[in-house]
Amino acid sequence: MKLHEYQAKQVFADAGIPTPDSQLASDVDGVLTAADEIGYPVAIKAQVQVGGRGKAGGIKLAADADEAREAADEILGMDLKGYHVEQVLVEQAVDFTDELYVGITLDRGAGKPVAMVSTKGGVDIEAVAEETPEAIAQEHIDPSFGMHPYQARKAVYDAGVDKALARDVSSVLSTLYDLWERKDGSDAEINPLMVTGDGEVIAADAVMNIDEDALFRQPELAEMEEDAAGGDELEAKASEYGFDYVRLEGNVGIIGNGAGLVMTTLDLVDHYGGSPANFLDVGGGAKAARIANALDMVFADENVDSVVFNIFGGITRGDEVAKGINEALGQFDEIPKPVVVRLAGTNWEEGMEILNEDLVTVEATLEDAVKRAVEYASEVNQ
Amino acid sequence: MKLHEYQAKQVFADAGIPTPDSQLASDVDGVLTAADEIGYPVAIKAQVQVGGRGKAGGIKLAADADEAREAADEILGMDLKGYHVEQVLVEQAVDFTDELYVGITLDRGAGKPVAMVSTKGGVDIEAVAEETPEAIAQEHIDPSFGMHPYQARKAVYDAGVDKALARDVSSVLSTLYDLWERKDGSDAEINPLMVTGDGEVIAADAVMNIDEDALFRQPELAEMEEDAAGGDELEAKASEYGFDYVRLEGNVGIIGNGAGLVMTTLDLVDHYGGSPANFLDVGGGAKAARIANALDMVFADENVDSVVFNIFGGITRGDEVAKGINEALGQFDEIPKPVVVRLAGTNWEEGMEILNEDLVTVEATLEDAVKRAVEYASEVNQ
Amino acid sequence: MSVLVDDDTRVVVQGITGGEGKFHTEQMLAYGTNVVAGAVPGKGGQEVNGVPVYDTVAEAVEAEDATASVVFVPPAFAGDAMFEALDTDLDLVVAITEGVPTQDMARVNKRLSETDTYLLGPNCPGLITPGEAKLGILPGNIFTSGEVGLVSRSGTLTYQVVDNLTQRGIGQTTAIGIGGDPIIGTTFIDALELFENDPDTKAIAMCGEIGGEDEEEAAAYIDEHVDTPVAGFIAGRTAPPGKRMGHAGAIVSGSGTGTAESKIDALNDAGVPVGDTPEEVADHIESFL
Amino acid sequence: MSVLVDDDTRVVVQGITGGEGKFHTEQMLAYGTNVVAGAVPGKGGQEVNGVPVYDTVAEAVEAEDATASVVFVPPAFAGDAMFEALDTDLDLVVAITEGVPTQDMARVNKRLSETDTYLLGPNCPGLITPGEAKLGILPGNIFTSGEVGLVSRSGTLTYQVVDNLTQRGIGQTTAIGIGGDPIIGTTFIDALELFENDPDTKAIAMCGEIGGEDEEEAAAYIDEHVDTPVAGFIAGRTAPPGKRMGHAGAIVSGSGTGTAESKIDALNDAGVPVGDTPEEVADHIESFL
Repeated sequence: MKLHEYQAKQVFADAGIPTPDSQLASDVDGVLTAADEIGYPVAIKAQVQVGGRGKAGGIKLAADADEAREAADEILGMDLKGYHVEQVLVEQAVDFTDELYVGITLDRGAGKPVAMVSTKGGVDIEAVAEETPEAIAQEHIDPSFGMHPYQARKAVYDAGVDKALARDVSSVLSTLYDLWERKDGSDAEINPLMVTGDGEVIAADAVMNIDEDALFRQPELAEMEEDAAGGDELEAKASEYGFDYVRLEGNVGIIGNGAGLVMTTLDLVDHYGGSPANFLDVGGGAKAARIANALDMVFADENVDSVVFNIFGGITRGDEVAKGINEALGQFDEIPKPVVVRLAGTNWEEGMEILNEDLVTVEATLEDAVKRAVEYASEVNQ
Repeated sequence: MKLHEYQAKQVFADAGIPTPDSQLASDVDGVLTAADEIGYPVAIKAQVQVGGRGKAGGIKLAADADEAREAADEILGMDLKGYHVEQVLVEQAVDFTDELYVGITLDRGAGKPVAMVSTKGGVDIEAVAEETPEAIAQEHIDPSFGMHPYQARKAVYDAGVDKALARDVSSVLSTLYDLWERKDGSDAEINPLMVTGDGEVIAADAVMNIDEDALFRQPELAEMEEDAAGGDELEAKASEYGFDYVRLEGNVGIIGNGAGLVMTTLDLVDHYGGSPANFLDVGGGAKAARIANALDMVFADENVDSVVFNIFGGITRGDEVAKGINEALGQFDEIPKPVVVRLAGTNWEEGMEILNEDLVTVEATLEDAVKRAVEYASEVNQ
Repeated sequence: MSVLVDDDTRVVVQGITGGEGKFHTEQMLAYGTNVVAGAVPGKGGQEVNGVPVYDTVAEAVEAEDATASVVFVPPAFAGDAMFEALDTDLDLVVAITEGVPTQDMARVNKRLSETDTYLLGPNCPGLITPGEAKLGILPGNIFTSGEVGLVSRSGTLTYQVVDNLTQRGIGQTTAIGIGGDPIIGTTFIDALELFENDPDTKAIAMCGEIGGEDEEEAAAYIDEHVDTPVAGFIAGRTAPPGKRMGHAGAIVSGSGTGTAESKIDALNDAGVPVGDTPEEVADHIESFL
Repeated sequence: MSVLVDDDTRVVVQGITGGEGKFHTEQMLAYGTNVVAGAVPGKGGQEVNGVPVYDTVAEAVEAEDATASVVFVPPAFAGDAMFEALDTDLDLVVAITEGVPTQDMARVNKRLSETDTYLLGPNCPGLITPGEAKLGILPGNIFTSGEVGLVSRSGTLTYQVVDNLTQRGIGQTTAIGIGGDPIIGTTFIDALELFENDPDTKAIAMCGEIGGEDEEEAAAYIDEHVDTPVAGFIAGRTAPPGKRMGHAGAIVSGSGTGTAESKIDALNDAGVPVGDTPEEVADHIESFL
């Protein structure tokens, strides 16, 4: 779960990391009032969960009320890479001499967190990582001890941060690690950490991703979740149902159990010349009602022209799957989109007996099921 | 540094460990008011830093105001193993069916903390440890991880605590470890942890020793220190001067640098037939003023008949020691007690030149210095 | 022969009194697994399907000489359960639980590095030595004893590949689901090493997926240390970068590594053919035998 | 020969710009110790007594090939300094600082167990190989090169015993102060093992004190593993139980172990004579040579 910039900044500020004065606003009047209180110049920043907001026109500077009104008019309500902008952060514009990067993330390969510092902040840090990895100082953290103070200092000195700033930057880094740990972060980043003419540091942006599996013990962050979710209607619905769901560009709807198998089904759709419309994992042990919900969801996607339903039962039982399919399709006079079903594993024979074959096409193997669904979808598009 | 019972109980209660209602009182009226508010019966408990208060008459039960007055009269102002009782804790008397023991301490041999649970609480737990060690379940804690929840449960089950109580007792143990860690405890104990007829647990006593080396980061506890210190006037003075000082029963005063060497000097006094009056370590690198303070302190002890001053200079310099001795003894018309000096190590020759040999007896070796001091002391006592 | 488990394996089930724990204990017993104890705090002295329950894993291990544990404990408590298991001297811990917080696993992983125990998972289906023992939730009936070692990050994908093998009459020595989370205990490399040292394993099927660099590292390991022929499969070729697809591990970071392409290239470079479909994996395996 | 340090030892001083760090660096240099670097955050680029200072220990180790560090850092920061030293690949870390919180040391001790580094102290005088190198605060002039290995929990007591030896013309291979705190790195046993394996050490003097059970454990170790003759001394015979005497370690718990008596008995049982006075220790050592 990714926090909005304004949420992450609040979390950082509460922990003592310097952040610019800012206020959230959802209409032009709100923007003007906020800007008046903060004092011009201000930055007006779209609060949506996409990268590259600035380039896409989601961040504008305003030197006075006229400019602020114009910027607010443009940004509020705009469509930013598919996301509707409903809120902006109005923020004191900071004069800076340098832009640093500080971040904490998990190094999967090492199985432990890593703290990162660079003097090349303010730009695309992934590009820096790829082109000049030596420009990012890394320090791995033993999660049983947490980050030692010397490690924060070491990362800062190794990155070549100006010595006059070393104490402040390592203090920000220590706080960031502390937050990452206490708040179950998956990533916590400040890019840029601006250096002002007075030699102060200030977090001009704030990124905080939270481990969704840990939200149960982060009630304050879980409350932010609703706000943080956003964008796609179907993805929101999936989250409500508790499905792992990702919307894609194609027209073959895909439902299955288990992430690896569903991904494989996507890959086979592609392999046989089709294009997947979504990833939908019903998870382990799904009962009939859940299966029906999954079908409803995929039908609700206008792009979908055919559906492949691929279940290999382990703890999921074929008879429950068949019941769910019958239930979902039984409600229609005419089946809206052709459904291809492949059932294997636990209770697949019982499932085949129950399944109403007037409503679906049955195939015995994964390969054949995918081929058939691709065929149906291409027929629709001819 | 050992907290008083009332201080430790406050710390425990603040962390959520159930403790009986109680109030501190320093006069009879205070005791009666407190007992009225708490409700009879109450326990009236002397707040002094000695073990075995109960047996020594420092704890009394009172069923009504008359008994409370009588108990308060007796306990307040009494001399308890050399300590003057100035305060009592008036506490709700708890009806109990069982007495447990829970504690956290450092296992030096293992170099890590150990959590302990026993169903044989309420008595001298050291005796239990010696006679039936298997009656105390022990669980060592890796300090990098802290105590895992399963370890608290395991200690409780291993000790054979009634299953109906297991959850509450392991919760108390977890909290106790958390306190031990957060507050830099050296020991944290509840003995007894009483079990009431309703199956509740409640901390009827509370012991918390704090690592003095960590007081710098425990400002709240450091504030309690003044209250917690107590008893011997000379020991209080030594603490003020920053000496490691222990008062003993004999008549040969001992001053030296370094704990091991001072202990050795004590041992030699004993070996050559004398009896040490104290342990006083001036520490490393003591300057003249500090040396003079040490001599003043030992002279202030009425039991002292002679003094042996044994310095082996490493970072401590012989010339500074000699200056300090001259300074301390120069103020007297007549030296109150004979002082034997042995100087070795860094700058001992410079020291010998400075030292006023009219004021002291000089010996070249540790053995000779101790023998001479013992001789002087025995002469006084003839 | 087999790796990690066989009919001598003595299993303690952590969380045996819960719904899933109970159900799968039944299934494991039905498969013939030697389930000798359960461990649930406060439930010591009870029985589940005739299996005695203890309050702590240590008690269960001591009383019943257990050598392996299977963890069916809710995510909030699963990390603690793994620590408890790792602090006894079990040979193997299998963590089925899905949704364990990553930071809990980072700490467990540190502890694991201090022991000689194998930890499978979390978020894995377990492992099976067909005809001998099943630890976890895999459907026993699709497996058959034979000469192929199988290791996979995904549960149902494992079943798919095994099914493709079994349909051709190709059996398995042991099939291991290592789990798809960002931090797991036993890795591809550990499993490859075990299979390489098992004289009965004549071929290895390895099913990876996008995210992380475990497959790339496994490829390098195979190149240097594995003589047994290996066939691979990588799920997620069509996944768009930056999207999370079910498995927490299956995030493509967008940079050079972790993509299906980089994994397939690495495996090919190590001489490992990678099937475009599960059926093709079975083709490769068949050609090895 | 010698143990732990010699004239090849390359020393980095942590806290070299502080009062004590500066003074003792001067003393160590004067003794001939190869002090090659200092490490103080924010002071990188400066020099102290001609020794270059770096911001981090890692930098100092890399730039100057340091093999050992000496820690002169205030107690509040000493734990962190030890972690920093232990995370490089130094052979030896000597922590002089007195008053390090015990829980900091418990954590350092855990980290230490994961490395191959020797950590002396904290709250120790350091160690010296006479004529070659001195790391710490010992007064170099009382030591002389020879055949006795000395290990002690106490600083000034070490000097006393060494003085008794030197006065008789008996020199030392290496003298090691392990420190008197409740948790220390290198123990008697570690030091005994080093001396036992040093062909030039013909006799060992071991100075213990009351509190803890290190001397009892050392006695058991001597009995099984040490052929070099050992003479012992135990300070604190007359200390009353329960009183803390300077060294945090010197608390007698009142139960069976940790007393002077139990330590002396254990040593005697292992064939180690224990002197009643430092002079007697010298007598025993003389008789061994």
